[in-house]
Amino acid sequence: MNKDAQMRATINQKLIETGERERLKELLRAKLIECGWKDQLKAHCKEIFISQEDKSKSSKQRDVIKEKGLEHVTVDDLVAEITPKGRALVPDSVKKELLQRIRTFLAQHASL
Amino acid sequence: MNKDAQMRATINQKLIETGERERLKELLRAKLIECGWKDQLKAHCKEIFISQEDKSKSSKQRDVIKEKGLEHVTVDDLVAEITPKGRALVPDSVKKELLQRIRTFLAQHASL
Amino acid sequence: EEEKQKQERERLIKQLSHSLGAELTEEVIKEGVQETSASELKYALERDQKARIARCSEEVCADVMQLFLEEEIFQSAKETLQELQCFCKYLQ
Repeated sequence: MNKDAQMRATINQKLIETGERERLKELLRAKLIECGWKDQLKAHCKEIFISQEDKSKSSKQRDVIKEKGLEHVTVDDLVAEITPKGRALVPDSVKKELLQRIRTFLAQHASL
Repeated sequence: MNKDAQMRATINQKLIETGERERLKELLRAKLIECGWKDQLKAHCKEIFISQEDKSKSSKQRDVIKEKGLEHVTVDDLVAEITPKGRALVPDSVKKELLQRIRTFLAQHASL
Repeated sequence: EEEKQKQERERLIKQLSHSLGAELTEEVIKEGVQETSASELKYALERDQKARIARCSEEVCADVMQLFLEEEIFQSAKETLQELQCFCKYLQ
């Protein structure tokens, strides 16, 4: 194992052991709710169902949903459809805050 | 059979099985008497024979009735003549009450 | 040498922070997307079912009304015709 991989493994272990990994995820979840990410995602889902009949708004995936009919659409179909939007909707400020928190943690465990 | 047709069949079946269809029929009959529908329709029937000479009110069916004369007119001739009026005379409140009753019935039989 | 080590450490921290940040973000996004998809699909199906019930109730009601009215109209026509024909015979 090279130095980078060693350090990554140790850091991951520390993150889990100290509970920091879960805290970071919790922080991110809270920030996403706070900034309206979840609401935007819900609105996007609703839009998909409403605009199923609207050809002008159709995309490949949306056509799959339309073809299958609502009762045959699975959660996985919807996940595939909205994931790109979910990624794009995460504000840079939230990403930066998370990064800052990770850096602080790593700096505090610099002896690694 | 599509989903709507399936559901309509299920609703009809439930209405019959539970005896609700017969109760609805009784309700409608009572409401039609109560609101004067039956009297109005009978008056309309009589009017047809009385106003046979009135060309402005003539219809194809009325001409048939006129030609045949009262003693040779069949119930079907008369039914064909009065059906549009009979439908038009049903008050909206009665239609709404029937629909409401069906909705309540379906809410109580949520297994659909 | 010490400066070089410090720089190396900084580089690693930066690199690790980015990959860790991306990893955690992706995990949380997946969670959120999964949860939202499941609940929104459930709501959409419920809405669809409610709309279907409303639509079908109206259609069944209209059918039932039409059938009942046909019977009532037939009955009224029959009664009135009988009355009129009896009256006519009486007059004759």
